[in-house]
Amino acid sequence: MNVGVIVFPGSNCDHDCRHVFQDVLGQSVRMIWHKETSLAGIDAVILPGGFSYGDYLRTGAIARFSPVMGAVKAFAKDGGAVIGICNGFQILLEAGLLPGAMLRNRSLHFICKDVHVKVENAATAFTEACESGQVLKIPVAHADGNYYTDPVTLAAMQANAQIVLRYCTPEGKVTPEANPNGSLDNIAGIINPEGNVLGMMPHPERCAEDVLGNRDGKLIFLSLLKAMKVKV
Amino acid sequence: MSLVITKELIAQHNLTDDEFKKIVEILGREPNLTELGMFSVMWSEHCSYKSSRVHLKKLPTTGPRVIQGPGENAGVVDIGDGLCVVFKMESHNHPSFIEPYQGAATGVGGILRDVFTMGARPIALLDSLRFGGLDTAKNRHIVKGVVAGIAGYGNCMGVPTVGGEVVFNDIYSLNPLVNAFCLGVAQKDKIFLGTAAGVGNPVIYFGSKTGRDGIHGATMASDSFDDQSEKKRPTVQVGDPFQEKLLLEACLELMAGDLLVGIQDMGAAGLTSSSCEMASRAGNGIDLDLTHVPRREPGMTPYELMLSESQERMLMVAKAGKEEECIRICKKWDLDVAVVGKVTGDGILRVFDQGKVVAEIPAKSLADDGPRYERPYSPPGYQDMLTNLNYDALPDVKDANAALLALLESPTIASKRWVYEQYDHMVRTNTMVRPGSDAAVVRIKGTNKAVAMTVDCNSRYCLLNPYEGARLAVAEAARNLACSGAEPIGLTDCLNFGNPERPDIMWQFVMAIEGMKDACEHFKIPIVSGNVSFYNETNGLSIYPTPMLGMVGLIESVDQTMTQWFREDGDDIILLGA
Amino acid sequence: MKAKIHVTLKQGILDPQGKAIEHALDSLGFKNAANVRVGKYMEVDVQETDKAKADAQVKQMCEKLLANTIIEEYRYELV
Amino acid sequence: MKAKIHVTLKQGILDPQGKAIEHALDSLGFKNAANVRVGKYMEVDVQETDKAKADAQVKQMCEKLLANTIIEEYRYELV
Ligand SMILES: Nc1ncnc2c1ncn2[C@@H]1O[C@H](COP(=O)(O)OP(=O)(O)O)[C@@H](O)[C@H]1O
Repeated sequence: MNVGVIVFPGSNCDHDCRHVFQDVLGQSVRMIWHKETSLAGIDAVILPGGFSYGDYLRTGAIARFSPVMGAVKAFAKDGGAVIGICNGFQILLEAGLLPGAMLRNRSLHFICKDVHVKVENAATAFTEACESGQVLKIPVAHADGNYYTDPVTLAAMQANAQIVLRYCTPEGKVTPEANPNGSLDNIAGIINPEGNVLGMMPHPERCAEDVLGNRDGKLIFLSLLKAMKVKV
Repeated sequence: MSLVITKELIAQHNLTDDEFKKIVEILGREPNLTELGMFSVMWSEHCSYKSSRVHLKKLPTTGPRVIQGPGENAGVVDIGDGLCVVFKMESHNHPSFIEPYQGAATGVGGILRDVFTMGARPIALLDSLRFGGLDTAKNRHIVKGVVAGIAGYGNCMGVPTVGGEVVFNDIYSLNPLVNAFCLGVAQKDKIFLGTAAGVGNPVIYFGSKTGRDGIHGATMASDSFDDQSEKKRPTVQVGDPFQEKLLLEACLELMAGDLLVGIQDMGAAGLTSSSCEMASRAGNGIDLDLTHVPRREPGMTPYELMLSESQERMLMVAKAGKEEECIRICKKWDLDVAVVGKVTGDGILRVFDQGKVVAEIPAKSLADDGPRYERPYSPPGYQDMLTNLNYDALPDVKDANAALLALLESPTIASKRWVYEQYDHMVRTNTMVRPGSDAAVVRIKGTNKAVAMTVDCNSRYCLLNPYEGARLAVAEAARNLACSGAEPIGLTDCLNFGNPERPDIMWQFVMAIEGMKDACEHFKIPIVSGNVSFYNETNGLSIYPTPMLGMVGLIESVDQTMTQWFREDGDDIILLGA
Repeated sequence: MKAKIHVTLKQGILDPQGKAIEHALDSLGFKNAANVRVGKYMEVDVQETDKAKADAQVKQMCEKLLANTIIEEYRYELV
Repeated sequence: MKAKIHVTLKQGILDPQGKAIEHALDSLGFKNAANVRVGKYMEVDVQETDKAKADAQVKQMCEKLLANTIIEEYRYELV
């Protein structure tokens, strides 16, 4: 599979995403500079974490206008798989590829720690290697992960099973205490109605190898490979 | 503009009469204001190490693994596989007291630049912090600001802050310590130095524009300064980590090509220090034309341009003919860039503005011929009392449980989770041992190795006995590494002390150096970089002597990595050591 | 012309920063401070002498970039 | 009374946000937008009917908490 990792000015998990796909999963990766306008030959697109444009103004607000985003939108419209992680998720929201917006964390602080998320929908291209209801331990690292959307949109997302990951306790209970940032309905990750665009705040690329002590995140990438019928 | 250099002006520049005489001798004439400013920053304690250099020389700085010892932007140690680690520690104490967030943030920015100018990609930060007690709003404000500032800068840069130290003691209330350590990895044969070799090579400025930030001696009078000076010249520098991230990527891209002769960041004393140090190391001179320096504000004088401490700026010397390629790469990363001069063979740093020579100084005199002092030292009057404390006179602990709980509750011992959860300590996906253990462990991708890092110093020990305190700090750091499965391979330091013109402070400093020296020789751990921060005192009250150490260890095989916690029920617990 | 732009969170959207400031003011003894809302204030020089044109431009800047209308509202004046 | 408070960076202090926004506006085609400066805008309800008292309080809030007077300046109005 050919994975395209978009590099915005200020992206800083771009190398981490490349490492996972290339060195851990043996796929071929192209780093795509934000000024490029073609995604020819790419099978899946990753918008990595980081601080595109310093997170100035609002997270993702400036990156969404990068030249490459036109190609990303067209790619998504054609059904191409797109994953936005952390800042990538924020960019997808600002670009309108996913509904909603991010507010500052409830604590106002940047938070970096392991959290638990529950796989609410295991029938997506990004979760099919998981069991339904499975609890994954994945780290978050962000200051603006407090997801918000209006009640109508939220109801529609719930009805369509678009809420893929929710913050939960290690036992899988979705409680306010398990919510690290104040996110609406404990939302940690969502997909678009068509099911080909995923945005998630936790960083699966940070826990996909034994040497880092945790492999839960690898399931997200294995799901994608499975959906794309790639053998690993 | 001709201006009489008055005694007052000299004093405002923190130069002594003798130092001024030496300047006149070097130049064969009186300096103009710009030149006076340049000498004053380069001959300041901060840049010239005038009080510490004679003692720092005693430290062991060589070893089979050492590729670059002190004197460059950072130290370099071989870790095999054709790779090396590049590391250094730096203080940003005073700025962090004035404006905690920006002071700490720009401290992190500075230490990162020190490491990536050498050609290394930074892969880990650690921070060592000293604050006054949490019972005052002022101290809490400083703690919050400093931690947020470190987080703000390091997180945005995508360099994980993997460990550190926080100690609370009221002695630091008016003088908190913010010491930041950074480590990067580079290919052994791809180390870049700050040298302006090759007469005729172009000198290129890149990064942010120059503003009136942090200009030394802001209160000074001169015909171009008016009543509004104070307002116009903020001494607080604001960091822009986004800009620095672009600078980092641009630097590494520049270095990957065969384009550069030398490169140096503009830290303290900005354009002055970077240009004269690079020239001096190569035995060359530089013609620098300020006309082309990118600036943020109109009307800046040569004095201001040469002394500005605006952040996120660099100076590189390119191979002749490669300037277009350098400019292209800088522009790709949206950086300001301009050819501002060329290397000359006459050893003179000659500064032009609008076609006129505004400063003309032998580069070596500025960079290396600053004063050296063997300051007198003697123990403080209270030292005997401290040495002869009678510990037996302390009352016995009656309720050990209560005592333990009280200890665990004290902020210095309590969990530092509130601090390190604000730091991204996992980005770059190398962090094997996160904050919370004896040392942080970070794997080196592409090898089976890892490096362990720790920062340590118990300043109370150092007050009681600076020699033993420093020795113990080295031993503690080495133990923390050993317990993580690593063999210590190098050390950096950040020596925080009071006013060196006071014999008792100088004594603490000299004793601490002796202690570090003996311990390093004993363990055969070389000191490859470091920093001295003097004048950490307010209203005559000095901080405890705080020689902070940052030690780096090598783990040959990642599966040898150890953590400090108990793992399983029923495991045996063994007490080792005397 | 200079545009003075205010971007604030929409009514009904929780403002964590405002809440934190309110709390801090309270603990500093400002007991009668309430309903703190925090927004952004931006100044932009628009090199345009025709007021109607400038107005249209600033509106566009706000819609496209300066505000996220899912959560924020904006207003501006031109001087 | 409601206090409307503007906190802005002092002249000469680097405004990285403003710079980034200016750059973004430029690449969005707003070529005539310049000198973007970003500050904060806050609204605080002050439960106090005496205007002079309210004024003194808001000034104190700004000095103590809302503005960082080392790098920022503030102004406010009471309505
Ligand atoms: N300022 C800090 N930044 C990052 N990590 C920190 C900081 N302070 C403490 N830590 C982490 O918390 C853990 C405990 O630190 P400390 O209380 O200094 O313990 P110790 O006495 O074992 O060194 C260490 O792993 C350390 O790395």
